[in-house]
Amino acid sequence: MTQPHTVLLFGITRDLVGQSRLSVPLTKGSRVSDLVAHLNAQYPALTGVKSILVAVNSEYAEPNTLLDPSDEIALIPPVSGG
Amino acid sequence: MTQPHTVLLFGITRDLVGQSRLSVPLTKGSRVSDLVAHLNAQYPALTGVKSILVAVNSEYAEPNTLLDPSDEIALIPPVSGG
Amino acid sequence: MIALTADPIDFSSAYHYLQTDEAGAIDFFFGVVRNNTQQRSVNQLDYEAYGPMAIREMQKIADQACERWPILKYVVIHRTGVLRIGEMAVLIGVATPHRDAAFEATRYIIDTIKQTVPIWKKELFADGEVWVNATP
Amino acid sequence: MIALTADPIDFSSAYHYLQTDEAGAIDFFFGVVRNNTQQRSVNQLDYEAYGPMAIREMQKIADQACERWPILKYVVIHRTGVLRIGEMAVLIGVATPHRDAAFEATRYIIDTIKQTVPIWKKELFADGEVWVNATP
Repeated sequence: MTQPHTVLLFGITRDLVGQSRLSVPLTKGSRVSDLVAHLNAQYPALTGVKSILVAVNSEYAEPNTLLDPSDEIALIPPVSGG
Repeated sequence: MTQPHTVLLFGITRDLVGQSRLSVPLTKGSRVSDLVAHLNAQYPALTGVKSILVAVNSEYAEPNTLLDPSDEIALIPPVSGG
Repeated sequence: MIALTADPIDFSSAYHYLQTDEAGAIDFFFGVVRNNTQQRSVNQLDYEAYGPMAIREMQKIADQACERWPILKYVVIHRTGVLRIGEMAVLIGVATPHRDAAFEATRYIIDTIKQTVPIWKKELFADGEVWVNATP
Repeated sequence: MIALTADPIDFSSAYHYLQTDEAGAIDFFFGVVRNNTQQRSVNQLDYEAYGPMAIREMQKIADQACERWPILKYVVIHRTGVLRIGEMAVLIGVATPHRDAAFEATRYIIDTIKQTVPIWKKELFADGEVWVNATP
């Protein structure tokens, strides 16, 4: 059984996916690395991005961070502010 | 025979001498070091300043720079701009 | 003060905000949209931010700077949206008693912003567009 | 642009002067009158300059900076006369394509100004006055 997880997209990742927000079905106990694998499989264009980090509730997360459906999850492609 | 040389004073040197401009009699062929010796003798308080450089025509001069009565000479106590 | 804004950055109010009687030095850095990058002619830049996280990351950087240097006041403002050449994309201002700390802290803040804050810029050329730094 | 002025420094016009399409980075340094020095409470500062030579020395420093860094535009303004706490005594602004040069050149200019430009400041305390750095 999967649960929907909301993922926010910005910059190049939004352009490649064509949406600024995705609902990603993940099984309970999924981690950041599972989300990334899921998205890379579903949107192979994402693998062309130099690097993609994941933020959970506005903080950079580790690959093994556990995800909860209530989390605000965001993909963070290479930043270029300033 | 001496010639009058005009010397401009600023900051602490002006306060110590009590004038912003001096006419200093120097013999022909006098150098910056001669001027300094003359002023130190006449105004001993100047020797209490940390260091005094001499500018000739708005450029820092060396002790052996020759002085001419037409030069604009200035004493430069330690600067503290900024 | 930390801000993200879609409006032009008002550096005059930033300057007044920084003033304090103990300040002997104020350093300001302005990142400005310039007309070219790697020999290509830029028309404008489009800045996008993940707002809440960007604010949070900028605040962390400012807090780190305040731990390392005796900062009296600081201001960090980043612009979002489409900017034309000459417009200010980012303003960093730091007031300290002496100048070494002002220079070092300002530089630390802008350098770190460019590494960690979730803001992205797209360069718009006459013949296309590209997300800066996004692809190898 | 190099200037000595008895009037308040207008940093807004300095900023506009620095703008140029090739500039990606602008660094500004402001030296401000602060309310204390070595634990003593300062009321105001009195800046005196040997004007023609001060302009010349500031121009030399700016020229040296332009040789060392790719400076697009610069502005160096030093105030003279009696300044109260919070007033700006000196403004340095440098516009360059990239930020490293802007920071380095600005710092070089202010550091060197403090070493060679014939400007003197007197600190006015509640109980006296002293020419800064003049006596051992």
